[in-house]
Amino acid sequence: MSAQPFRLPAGGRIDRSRPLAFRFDGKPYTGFAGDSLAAALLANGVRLVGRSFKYHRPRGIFSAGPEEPNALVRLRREARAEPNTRATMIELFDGLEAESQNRWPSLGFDLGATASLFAPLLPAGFYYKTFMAPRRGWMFYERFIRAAAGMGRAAEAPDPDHYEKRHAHCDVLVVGGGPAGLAAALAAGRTGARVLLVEERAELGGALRREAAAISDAPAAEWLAATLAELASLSEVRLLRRATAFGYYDHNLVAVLERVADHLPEPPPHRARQVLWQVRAPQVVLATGAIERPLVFAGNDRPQVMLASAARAYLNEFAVAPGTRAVVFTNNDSAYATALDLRRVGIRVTAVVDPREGSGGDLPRRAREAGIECRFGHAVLAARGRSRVSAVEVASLGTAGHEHGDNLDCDLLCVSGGWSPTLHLHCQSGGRPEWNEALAAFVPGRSKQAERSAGAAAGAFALVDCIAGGLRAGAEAAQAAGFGTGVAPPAPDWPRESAAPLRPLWSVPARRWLKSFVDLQDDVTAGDIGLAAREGFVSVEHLKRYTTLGMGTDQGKTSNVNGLALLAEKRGEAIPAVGVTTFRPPYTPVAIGSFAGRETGRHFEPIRRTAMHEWHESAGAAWIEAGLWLRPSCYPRSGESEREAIRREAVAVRQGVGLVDVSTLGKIDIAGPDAAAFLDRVYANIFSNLPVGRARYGLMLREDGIVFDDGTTSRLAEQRFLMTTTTANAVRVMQHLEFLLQTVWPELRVAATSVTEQWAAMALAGPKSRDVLARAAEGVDVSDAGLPHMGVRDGRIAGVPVRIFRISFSGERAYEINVPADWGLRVWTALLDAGRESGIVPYGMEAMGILRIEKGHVAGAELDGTTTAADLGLGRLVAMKKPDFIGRHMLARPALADPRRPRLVGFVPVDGATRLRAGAQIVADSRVPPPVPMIGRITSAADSPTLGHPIALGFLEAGASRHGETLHALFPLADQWVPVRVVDPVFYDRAGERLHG
Amino acid sequence: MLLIPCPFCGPRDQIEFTYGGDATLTRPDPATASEEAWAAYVYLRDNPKGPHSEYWHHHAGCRAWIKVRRDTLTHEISASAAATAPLAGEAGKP
Amino acid sequence: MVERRSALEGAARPGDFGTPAAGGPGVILGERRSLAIVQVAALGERDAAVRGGIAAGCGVAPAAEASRAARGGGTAVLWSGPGRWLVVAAEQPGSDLAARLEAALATAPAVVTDLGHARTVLRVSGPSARDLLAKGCPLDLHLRTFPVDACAHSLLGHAGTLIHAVDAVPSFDLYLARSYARSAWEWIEESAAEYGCRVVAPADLTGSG
Amino acid sequence: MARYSIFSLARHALRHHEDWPRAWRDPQPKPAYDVVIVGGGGHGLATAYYLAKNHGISNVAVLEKGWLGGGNTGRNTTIVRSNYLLPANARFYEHSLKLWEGLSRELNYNVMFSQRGVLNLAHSDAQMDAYARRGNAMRLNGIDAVLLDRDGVRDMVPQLDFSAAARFPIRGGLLQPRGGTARHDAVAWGFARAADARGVDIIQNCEVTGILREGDRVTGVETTRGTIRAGKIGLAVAGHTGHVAAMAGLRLPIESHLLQAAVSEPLKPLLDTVVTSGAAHVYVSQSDKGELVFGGDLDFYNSYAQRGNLPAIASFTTALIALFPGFGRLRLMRHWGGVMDMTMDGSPIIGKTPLRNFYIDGGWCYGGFKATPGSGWVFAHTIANDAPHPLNEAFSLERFASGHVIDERGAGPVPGAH
Repeated sequence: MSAQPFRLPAGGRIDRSRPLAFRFDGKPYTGFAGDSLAAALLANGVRLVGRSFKYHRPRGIFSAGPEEPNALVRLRREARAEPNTRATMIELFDGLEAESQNRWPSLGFDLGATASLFAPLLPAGFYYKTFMAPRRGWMFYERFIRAAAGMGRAAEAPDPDHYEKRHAHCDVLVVGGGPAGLAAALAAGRTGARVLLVEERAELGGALRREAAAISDAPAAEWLAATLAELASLSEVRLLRRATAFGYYDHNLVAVLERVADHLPEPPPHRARQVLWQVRAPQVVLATGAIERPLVFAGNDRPQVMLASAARAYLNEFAVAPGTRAVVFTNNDSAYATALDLRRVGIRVTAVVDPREGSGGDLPRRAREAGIECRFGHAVLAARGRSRVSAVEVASLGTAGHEHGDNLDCDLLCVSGGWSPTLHLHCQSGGRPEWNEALAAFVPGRSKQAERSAGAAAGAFALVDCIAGGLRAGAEAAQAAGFGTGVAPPAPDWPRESAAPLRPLWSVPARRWLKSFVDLQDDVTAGDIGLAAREGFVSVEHLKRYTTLGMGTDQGKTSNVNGLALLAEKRGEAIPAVGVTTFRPPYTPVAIGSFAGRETGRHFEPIRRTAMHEWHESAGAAWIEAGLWLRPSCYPRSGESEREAIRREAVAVRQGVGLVDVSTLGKIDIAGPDAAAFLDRVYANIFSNLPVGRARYGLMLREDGIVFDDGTTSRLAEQRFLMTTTTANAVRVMQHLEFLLQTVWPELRVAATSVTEQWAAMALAGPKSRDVLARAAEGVDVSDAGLPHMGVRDGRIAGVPVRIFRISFSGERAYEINVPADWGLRVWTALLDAGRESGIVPYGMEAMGILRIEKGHVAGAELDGTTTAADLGLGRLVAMKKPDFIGRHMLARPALADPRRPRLVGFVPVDGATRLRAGAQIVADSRVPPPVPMIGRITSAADSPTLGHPIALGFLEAGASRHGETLHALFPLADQWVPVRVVDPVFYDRAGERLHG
Repeated sequence: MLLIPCPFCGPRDQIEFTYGGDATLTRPDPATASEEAWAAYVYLRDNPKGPHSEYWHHHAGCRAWIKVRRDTLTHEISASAAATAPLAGEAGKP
Repeated sequence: MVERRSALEGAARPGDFGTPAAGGPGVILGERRSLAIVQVAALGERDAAVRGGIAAGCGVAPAAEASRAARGGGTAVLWSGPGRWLVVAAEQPGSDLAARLEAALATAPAVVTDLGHARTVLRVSGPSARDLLAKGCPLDLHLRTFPVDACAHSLLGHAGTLIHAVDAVPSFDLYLARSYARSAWEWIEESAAEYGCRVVAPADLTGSG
Repeated sequence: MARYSIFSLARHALRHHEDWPRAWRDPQPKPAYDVVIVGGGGHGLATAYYLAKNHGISNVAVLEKGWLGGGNTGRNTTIVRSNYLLPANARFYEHSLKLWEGLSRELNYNVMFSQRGVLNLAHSDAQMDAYARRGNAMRLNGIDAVLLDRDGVRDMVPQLDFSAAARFPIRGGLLQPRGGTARHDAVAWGFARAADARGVDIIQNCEVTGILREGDRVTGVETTRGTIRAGKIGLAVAGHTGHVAAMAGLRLPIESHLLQAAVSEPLKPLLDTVVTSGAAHVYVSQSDKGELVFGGDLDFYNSYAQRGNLPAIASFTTALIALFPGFGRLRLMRHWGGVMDMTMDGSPIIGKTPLRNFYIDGGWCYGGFKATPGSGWVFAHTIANDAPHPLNEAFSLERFASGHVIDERGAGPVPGAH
């Protein structure tokens, strides 16, 4: 165990009784429960943590929060590895392993750092100006640029953890568990409103946990304890920790990521690693706090340059000394608290450097009283040192950039450029921030959604103001949601420290060869911003895109305002005139897996199963997905290939009898006095003259005249029809019918109800099908007289009621049997039993496909959304004598009426043997160079076992008149070229005699 | 994420609905409409930047087609009604 | 009556699994079987006659408001959309609910459709039932907004479902499309494991229909 | 125009990059121009550039309401390809792709066109057939296309889920090796700089608020910077075509829809090719910076808001993980939305309008970025000659009424469905 040399002997909120072992870059260290990884690294004296994106400069720990731009590590190993993880937000756990990124071969000696040598050649946007030769040269240069860019290395195996999503509802959502958020939750919770408070960190309390003044101040500590106790007692208040509100979407939907198990080596059994909460809240209180801004000066990126508030957090929350000799550089009063805290634990504070001419605030006064040297009117010109700060150069602000200043030795430089309220969610909700001159910061503007900001997020930085503002916001939000009177409970009556105004200082002039960083993560310097402005990239979005300012994983949390201010300076305009860039969700990066939740693997989409699914499974079916359904494609027997099985099944249907599950076809009950009239308007052909007990093929068009769907629809009673649809369009057809009934023809008295789920359906097909049916069915005459082609009858099979439709897709005599679904398997097996002596064979989609191609029936490949009834050879069905039906009125348009349109034809190979492939293009002359005119295409192809040669369906320009012609089916992707003869699309039993055979 | 006020079920999450497009379109009278009128009905849209009357189908809910007035710039919803009823401030279909 | 084969045959096995809380399983899960489910759809706006017919046909009048169920004598009438109700009762030999409703509504402007085999009905109960459903259902199922006998069509993950609040335990009946039932069941099992889940046999389901 | 090169970079480095000139001027609008192009995105700037270069018309203003490239040029997923089925699309996009191949040198601006291939995954036999049809058509049109089987896909993209349990089994894919990605902002800036050098006035922060008409002619535009007269007006404001055309009294077969996309945190190289899956509704590539760039379907409702909602994000992230189970732990860093003109057949409109000197380039659906140089080329031709180029003849506004739609997917007149 190492000694944690920088751990303070006392204090902090860590649990010293629980030491935790961890490794960084392979080296073992120890920390304590309650540490962040960053805190534990600092306690162990680790200062160099990573390398920067572009120049590979050494970087350390800059912050103590989600804004961290520098200390990004690869956390965990192998499949659980997480690149680009902010060390400041990782809760230490026993056995934690992390490694540094963007360096090779090691963090201390990184060859990539040679980029610094070329830095003069690599200003913002350098890549736009070079790498243009030769013509494909970029592909060469790019390889090196890509290898050098990027940050962490992704895990190479699937994520072993799972994620979940949940919907949540409350009356008031409070984002942030600091003093303002807790106060808001309290005020809202007391009204009885349902309150959800989400806090990004493991513990509630916010600044009250990190500010020495607050911690030692008994009233504040008591207030926190009492508030937490009361919140716990309110049954409708829920406090969610380790939960980041990262996105504010329309209609007050806030997305929250709860890190359930990231503080553990791995998630407990059955628990998700992370849960994405989709919180719908009528009212939202944003108590998201504020982020301290850095100052821009030369070398401000070196390890041990740290935000002043972060240093305070390490001292007070984690009992870690971030250095031994410190300089504080600040333009406002708040960082004097850091100086005092450093001094209190015995760290030498060489000086506080402050560009202001003085400050009458309480904190600077106390610092002076404590004997800390305050250099007013001064600035840090440069931080020196290599892999960490060793000294800073300080000069009077008036001489900066011209003369050398004093060198002050130090190993820690705390900086504060003021505070920026955390406005991300406010902006995402549609709010436009406003510039506040006194704070030199953007504050929330007018709300566009039902949200209000409180505390530091609203620009109120004093503790009592935060609490009072939170109470007020909570009470008002509750009232707006219908609870309470809107009157805030009284706020504590504590004295407020006086603070002097800050002095905006956007950058300290630096010598030209030194780099002053604005965006630490993306290595954007003050010089880059100047260059962008000179070249005319003066809109904030241009600046962002040209320099990549704010485009890193921290989304510019510490750089945006400084960057804008520098741009404003270059433009000679006020900051509000320059505007702000758009804050895009998420607030902090979110694991992609959490957006998917449980919808991975088998739950990516549900699988729909028919009532006979398990039978198919046990019969060894190979599956094919159709919509969400799984359907058997074929049933290979042992030792049989799928191709052989398909062929055997098709032959069995042609020669004997087969049984196929067709439950997935859409079935719609259409009933009411106007049902027939409705069908006449929905279908291109006529249904009103269909007798009861009969079925008819129906063709449905879109309003633009193109074929939409087809299926067989039966008249079960005078006012009742059963419509069937294709599997693929079942949902769309139902929606279409409902649209027509509810919006276009609401006067029609018709109810349409999907009954797809109610009925299992199977087709019994083949010359022996009637024999089988006769053996199985009771109470129905299955003779041709009793049940003619396209007849519909009720009967019973295996003791349960069935409906029998004599319809055929295969061209053979066939019966479709519908049965209430819970009895589907019963009837299926009864038919198989009854068919045993006839050699019945179950068959799948592939055999069905062969059979329908042989018969020239069109299916999905032909109904592709571009074909008309005439294209499909079904023009005779279109009943133009009807005054109206969907699709009627646009059929005569020139493009649809063009006789040269591709029409359905059959193709056979001229040699009678070469297989044809769907996707082949038909050309008249295969010898012309591209572009080769394509006059047709093959849509469906089969190796017909019945005919003994390959066949195909397809479309051909003016095809109906070209039967007998020889053309070419080209499949250049496979270098195939097959001479084909154009034939009638019905290859088998053109007279339709088999239907009755 | 939109919260769509179904006139039958109350406010419901967008994921329960399917979008149905411009609700101001009226299918032309089949007896009298010109080809141009049909082409306009099928193809042309006002596509306003601002309040937009549109159909939504509460497919996972009550299966009603409803009308919603939603601002296409802000996504704010100012009214909803059954498909055959007028939206607040709009004349009903004849 | 010939026995029906549930879509969950073989999937729903009684027993405990997952990580129960100290007080026992957070979720109790079972399938309600042998239900007659009949949809009544009113044609047009005048549905008073239809409501009367439903009451005459099954003994329970539909609730006056939308999104509410009415129950009595083992029969429930669930609102399922404007002018549409689902009538649910245990199947009884020799008594066909659909036929009774057909008869009672013979002169009313209504369409009766049998959906008895179209739905798989699950009962989800227990202290964590709401948390479980919240993982897949966008409805606010809090007692304030979804009291006993509230009912609504919504989603559970990808599956459409009609949810009926049966009691304040809380218990919910979920009416799922039969073809989705198996996937939904697997989803529920996985999602319930963290609360501890007890699967009970259909006969062991308690509570009113 | 100061030429950009490694030598100029080195020269300027010695002077600390302190005297680089502006990339383009910032002129005041003149009272009148021969041609006014509305819209300072890639298409408008390319049109202006080719008007000047190919047709000698340089008294041209490009009016941009915000900042250059601030429309969809600034928020797309940078994919360039010409893998189309229908002849009109195939020929047009192939012309555009050929222009891309020489664009950096043409503009003296590195647009980082990276031909790392575009792979469409097939998950079923039916999809293999559909891709075969498309690939065969491409080859017969003279466009590169390769049909990969499962092993071929595995060699290219081993990170895909090839397990037996994969929800989307990989059957194969259609690869266009010459497809790839380009740096989106650079395209706008490169065209702006090159057009400016040829005398085109690029006027930012100049929103068109009205279009002046006399009979069946347009005469100019009202803008936030005053009235500007124009001999001809070309509209290139994809996303807002319907909105701006309405100022001239036109109704179009266009709806504005929202398309979202996202990037992951920057990562070391892990994906070499652009991978798309029509069935899974997702596409993904990796940028030079290391971010995975991915997106999917529309939000499916009319919108001009450049912000979308979670269901669309959830849908494409879920699909991404179904294809790449290893990506679940990576973090999404940023997501955003753009406004797309969705036409009634999924193909663009480039051509003349019922107003005699008013031209439209819009309706780009998902595909506007890759068309940038090609559309500039043919749109400039259309404006200069008052007649379409052979490559955009089929993309006329009249095709809807006549039925000559260019509907690659057969989705019909439902704009959100394409």
